[in-house]
Amino acid sequence: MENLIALLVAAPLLGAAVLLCGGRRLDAVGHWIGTALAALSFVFGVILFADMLGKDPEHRTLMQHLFSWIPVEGFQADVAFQLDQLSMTFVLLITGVGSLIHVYSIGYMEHDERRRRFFGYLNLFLAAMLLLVLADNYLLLYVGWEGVGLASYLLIGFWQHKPSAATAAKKAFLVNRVGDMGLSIAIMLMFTTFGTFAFGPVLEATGDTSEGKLTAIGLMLLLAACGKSAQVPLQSWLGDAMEGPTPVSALIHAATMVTAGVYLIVRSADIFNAAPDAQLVVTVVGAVTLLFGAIVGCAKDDIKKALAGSTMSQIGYMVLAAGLGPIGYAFAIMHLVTHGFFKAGLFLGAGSVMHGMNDEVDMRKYGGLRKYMPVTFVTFGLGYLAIIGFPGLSGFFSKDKIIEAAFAKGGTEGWILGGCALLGAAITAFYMTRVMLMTFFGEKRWQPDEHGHEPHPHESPKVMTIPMIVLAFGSVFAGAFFGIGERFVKWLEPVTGFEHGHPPISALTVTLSTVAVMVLGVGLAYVQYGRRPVPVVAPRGSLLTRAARRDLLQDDFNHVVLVRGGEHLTRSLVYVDHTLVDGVVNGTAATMGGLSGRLRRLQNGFARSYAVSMFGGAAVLIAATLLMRAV
Amino acid sequence: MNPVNYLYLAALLFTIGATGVLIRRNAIVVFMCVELMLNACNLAFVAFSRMHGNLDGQIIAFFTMVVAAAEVVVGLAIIVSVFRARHSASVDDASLMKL
Amino acid sequence: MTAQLAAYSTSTGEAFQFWVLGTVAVIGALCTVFMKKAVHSALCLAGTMIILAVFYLANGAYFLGIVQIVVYTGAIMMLFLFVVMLVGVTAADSLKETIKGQRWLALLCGLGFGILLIAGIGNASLTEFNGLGQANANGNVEGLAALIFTKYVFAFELTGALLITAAVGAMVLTHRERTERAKTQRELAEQRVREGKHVPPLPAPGVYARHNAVDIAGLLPDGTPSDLTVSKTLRDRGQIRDVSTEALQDLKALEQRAEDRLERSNSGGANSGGSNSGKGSK
Amino acid sequence: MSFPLLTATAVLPALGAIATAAVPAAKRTAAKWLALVVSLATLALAVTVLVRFDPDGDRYQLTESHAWIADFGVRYELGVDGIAVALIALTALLIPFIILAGWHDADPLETGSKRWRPTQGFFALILAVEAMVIISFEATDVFLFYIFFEAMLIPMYFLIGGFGDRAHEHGEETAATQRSYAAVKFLLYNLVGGLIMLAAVIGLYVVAGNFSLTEIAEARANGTLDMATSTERWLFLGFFFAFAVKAPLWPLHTWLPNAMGEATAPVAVLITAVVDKVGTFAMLRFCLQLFPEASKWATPAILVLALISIIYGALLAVGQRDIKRLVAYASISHFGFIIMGIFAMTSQGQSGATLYMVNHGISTAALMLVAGFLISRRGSRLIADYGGVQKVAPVLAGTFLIGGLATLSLPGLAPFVSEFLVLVGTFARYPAIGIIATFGIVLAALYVLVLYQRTMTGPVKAEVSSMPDLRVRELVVVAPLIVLLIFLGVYPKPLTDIVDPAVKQTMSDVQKKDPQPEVEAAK
Repeated sequence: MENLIALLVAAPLLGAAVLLCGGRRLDAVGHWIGTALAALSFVFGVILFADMLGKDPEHRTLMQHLFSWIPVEGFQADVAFQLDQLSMTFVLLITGVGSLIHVYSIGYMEHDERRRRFFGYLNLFLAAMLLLVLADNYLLLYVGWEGVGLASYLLIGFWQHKPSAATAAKKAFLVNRVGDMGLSIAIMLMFTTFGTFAFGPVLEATGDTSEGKLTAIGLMLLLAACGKSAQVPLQSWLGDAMEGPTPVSALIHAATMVTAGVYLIVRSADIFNAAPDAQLVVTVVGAVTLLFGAIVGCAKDDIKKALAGSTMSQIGYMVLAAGLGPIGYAFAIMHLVTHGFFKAGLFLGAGSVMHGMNDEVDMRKYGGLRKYMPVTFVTFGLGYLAIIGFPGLSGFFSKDKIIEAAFAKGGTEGWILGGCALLGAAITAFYMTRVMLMTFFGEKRWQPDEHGHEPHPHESPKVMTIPMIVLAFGSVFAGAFFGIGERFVKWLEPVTGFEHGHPPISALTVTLSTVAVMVLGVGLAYVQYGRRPVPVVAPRGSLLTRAARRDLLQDDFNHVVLVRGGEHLTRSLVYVDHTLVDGVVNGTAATMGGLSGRLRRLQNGFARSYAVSMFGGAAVLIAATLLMRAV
Repeated sequence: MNPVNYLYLAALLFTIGATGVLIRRNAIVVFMCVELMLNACNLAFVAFSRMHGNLDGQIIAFFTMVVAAAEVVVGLAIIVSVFRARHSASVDDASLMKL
Repeated sequence: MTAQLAAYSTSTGEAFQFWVLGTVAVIGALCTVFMKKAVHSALCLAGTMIILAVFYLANGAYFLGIVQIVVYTGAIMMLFLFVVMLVGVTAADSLKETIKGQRWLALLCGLGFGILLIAGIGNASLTEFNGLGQANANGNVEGLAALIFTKYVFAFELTGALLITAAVGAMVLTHRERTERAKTQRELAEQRVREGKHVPPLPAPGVYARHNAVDIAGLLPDGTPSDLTVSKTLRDRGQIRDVSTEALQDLKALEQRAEDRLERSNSGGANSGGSNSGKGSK
Repeated sequence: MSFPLLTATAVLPALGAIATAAVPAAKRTAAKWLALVVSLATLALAVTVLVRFDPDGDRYQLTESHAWIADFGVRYELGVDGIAVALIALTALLIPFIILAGWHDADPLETGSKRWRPTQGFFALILAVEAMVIISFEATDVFLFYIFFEAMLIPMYFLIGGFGDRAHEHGEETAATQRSYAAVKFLLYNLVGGLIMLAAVIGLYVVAGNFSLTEIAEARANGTLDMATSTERWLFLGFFFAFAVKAPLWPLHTWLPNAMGEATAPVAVLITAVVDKVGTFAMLRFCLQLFPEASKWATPAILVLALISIIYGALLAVGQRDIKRLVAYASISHFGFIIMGIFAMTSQGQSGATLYMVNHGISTAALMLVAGFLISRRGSRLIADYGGVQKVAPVLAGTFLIGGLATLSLPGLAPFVSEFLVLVGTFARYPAIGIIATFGIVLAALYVLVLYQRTMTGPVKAEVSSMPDLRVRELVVVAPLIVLLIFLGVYPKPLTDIVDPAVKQTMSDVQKKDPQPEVEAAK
């Protein structure tokens, strides 16, 4: 059974290799190969899952040692896999949602001449993501970590002829690299502290070292998570990443890759458990990001960017939960899975809308689309209800638990975190209702584009709608399935551990207030966008709106401080290298030249002058000899 | 008298010869000064020969003379041919070797 | 004088000889350096060399002393004089320095060098000497010969080769091969006409003057000298003796005397009266 | 006596160089094929060396030793350890690709141009460099090493100064001036380094009485050869200076961008991937073995210089407008990593540094050769002259991207393994330096991606719109390199197995032990 784990990764990897090296011959069948291999991987995942269910919960972990990767004196890195419940959850999510999105992409990318390559990249992503969650050590995880970064880079910049896409791809990779730096420092710290970086030994040995070391490792891991999961302060790339094709946004920048940070934190649970300071920072980052993303999401008119803000915010929830320790890990992952369903569904819905609207992304130019694309409307609507936490749908179960756990953190912190989470829930309801209303309700606001083509909104083909339906199904029922009877918590407990949180207020109160703020958010949005016509040109808006439209000025900050500063730095360094470092050398050469120019005048051609120097030299030699003898 | 005085005399003559080489411009006179230096050396050799009580010093002086003769022959030939070409016997006029 | 004493000092006669002749030798050397004319320098050098020959003899180097006189002073110095003649016997060498600082540097170096040399000799422990009595026992020449043909035979052979090389070298340097046929008289004449610069033959020296030495320019009818009359070599060397002023003075004096005489005989002869009136009108 | 395999490996390309140079001028193509065949045969010999080498055997294997200049105790001594074997293999591997990539670089120019380009000479010089580099890796006699270390400069000088890019944005005259400037700069820098080293070599002879690396190192280890502390330090500095120029280490680096910028891409690869490796290799072999105490003494300063190289090279790479100069500055940054790994004095660092030498050779070759193909199509080295190449020449862009990703040490590609080992090794002993060096990986991403974005993506520029994609010959050059990059990234074990014992030996030379992990140390 262990051998299947490697096949899990190998299938999409093979797909990527075949599709990327295959050349034009495979153009006709490339998408089918890609989809088939993704599905194959899913099948392997299901088989392994079935096998795992048949085992005793405490002994479900499968290990597979493939080969010794970097064996150096005192340093041992292996290519080895570990499949436990946590990995299993991810495997199913990745391959499942991944396969659906492959299917969807067949339709979405139909008219793109580089579709084969697109599927190659998607397969590459799947392989890297599976490697990330299956690795049994941090270094191999790092390979997957950067591998998904690469796939993300390639896919965001898939439409490379657009400079904005290329820039966004570069930005995503660079910001992620900053996070990766954190991960590599964390691994180095582990190596110097524990002598290894395999999950098992490291996590077992956390008790043997100081809290300071663990806090440092935890913070570095958090930095990595921030980069990958678009958490403040490394969140700036996610909005731009929406330049990629919509299936990419759905798969990578909503359902799977961006949640890798949460996986990392949950995987390193033992480290964080032993480092409360690091945990506190994690929760703060989560809380700040969930508000940040939500606020940004309220102001965006671009449907995908609004959803991206939402993604950021939802991952903020997960990070917050993961920072809470054993009372939150399971809920973080649960929210991650449900979020994977509904957010992927929402993105696919958005893609479907764009597909029908000539790739228009501005929601102010939509309106009243429910009549034109009913399936999209229904699936998107279900995803919407799920994300705002409508009772009974999946978001309700997962988010409610997180808010509850946040309160359960205890003390002032608990109140603040819980408050933030509640506030976030209200804003979520507000901006999602805004998206819903602007897109599907109200008057139609679309206009002919500059070429005079009026969009003809139409429902997408079956190959696109079926995945949306499946995901909508998941959005509706997954939460209930997981949440009722704590099924999911029990499933994960052997890996992450679990404790029941004890919030200072009763769970019922929390649930009720969650529903209340949700209703409040929906209501406010309805007042603002449902009752009044939506202007086609965005109004100037308040200071906060304008700031939120610009990602709360974080990009401007980056631009002024990092980009401009960096440009100045490099430019001045180029100057320094040319004038100073090279100048010293050239100066030496010039001095030598000048000196020899002077010295050469001694060569005046008069034999007698030469004779004088000879004679003087002889005198000096005699003097030297005499001196030497005297001494 | 100590025969070392011969050496002092040789040193003096040598120095005078050398200075002459440096300050005279007429190639022939320069040459004569060189001869003077050679002779001073010979004197020293002869004196050394006496001091050491063997004839090796004299042999060297003898060889010096032979070499000096050869040198004079060639040197004067050079002076003559330079004079023919440049109509001057001044060593300063032959200064083409400067940069 | 015992052998012991001979090891440290010499006879009074030799000392006297040394101090007298030594002084002369130094003066001769200085004169060699500072005499303006090369001939004088050569003569002074010859004098110094002869004194050195005497010193060689005094030091027991009989063979060398004679060789010094015969070969050096006799042959080499004559060669020098010969070249001096060839190059220009009267060409006085200006002692004015043309290279900046050369003289001072030279004197400084010379002085320093001399002091160092003498200090070196003074430093060396040369108080003991053996004398050549034993070495010269079989005769100086025989002793030298024995050394030259045994110990130094290789060097001796090499000097032979060197001498031959030098002789050949001197010939090569001074000998000039004619590479083209010499021009005939006729060709030269034609060339002169073609160039049209100086058609008639050049005047001979002293033609219009009272001198007939080759280095004295002939005077033109108006009394000025003509360089054309002197050979090119002398012209290039600047060795033309100019007698025009004294010639003109002589002429004037002659005319004066003639005048005086004509005055007297003015009444006597009409023959010279014409010339007188011609002169008088001048 | 057994077959002198090491001599053969070095002599074969030397003979090949002579034979290539002797091919008549008219038979240009024959000369190229001859050079290629010779380089492949050398590769076969190098592979034989690799196979015959036993990682668990003696330190120096396949040794040869003959008296040479008896009066000075100079011997013709060859021998290889794991590090040398790896680098010989790298050299022999890259040369065929360099030759193939430069197949048309030395063809005579179109009629009307006055420049003379001796095709035979170009390939003969490349083979000559190969021979000298290989023997430098093999020499265990300091004097023998020194001779070839210096002699290498001569063919390199002519390769840089004599053969530039086909087309040049500033015209042929300017190009020739810049090229000769670059060549002279290269020569002067390295000569100065070499002369200082010569002084140190003589000094070593005076102190030790012979030139044999093995004997001196053994005597040093036994304590039979005592050096005064100051003597050892001066000698160390003399050696190190020469190697630091060659490597090149900040602030002695400025010859490299000029040389790599002006030379053709294959020659640039030859410089940075092959010749410069002799410098870092020699640090490992000579500096550490001969002067262990001084090496330890100088470590902090060298680490700081290496750190500056890493960051500074990367920042300057970001600021470049010329593709080849960008790669050159990137190489400076990478050499900083290599030197840092060597002087971190940990097994991981030194293993990493050795792997880095190999991997950097392959990755830079991939990136630079593709860049060369790109430049030869457009006739400009300026980044701004390109744009949208991805659209017209996807394979070229793809290979370029892979080369770039290798340069930024993407996990899964070979350079990652080495870079991470170097970082871990440095971090274990000097955490602060390790952390600052980690910034280098962010900067590496920046310069690579900026380069890729500006040249390959965006709207297609008119000048590149008819650019052909990679030809078969070019693909034959690039594809194996990429395969190797991936293979060594996924399965570097064959390489580490060879390198590791040698590193262990070096570590014992300097009498340093790896720092113990905190947890184990506590137990």
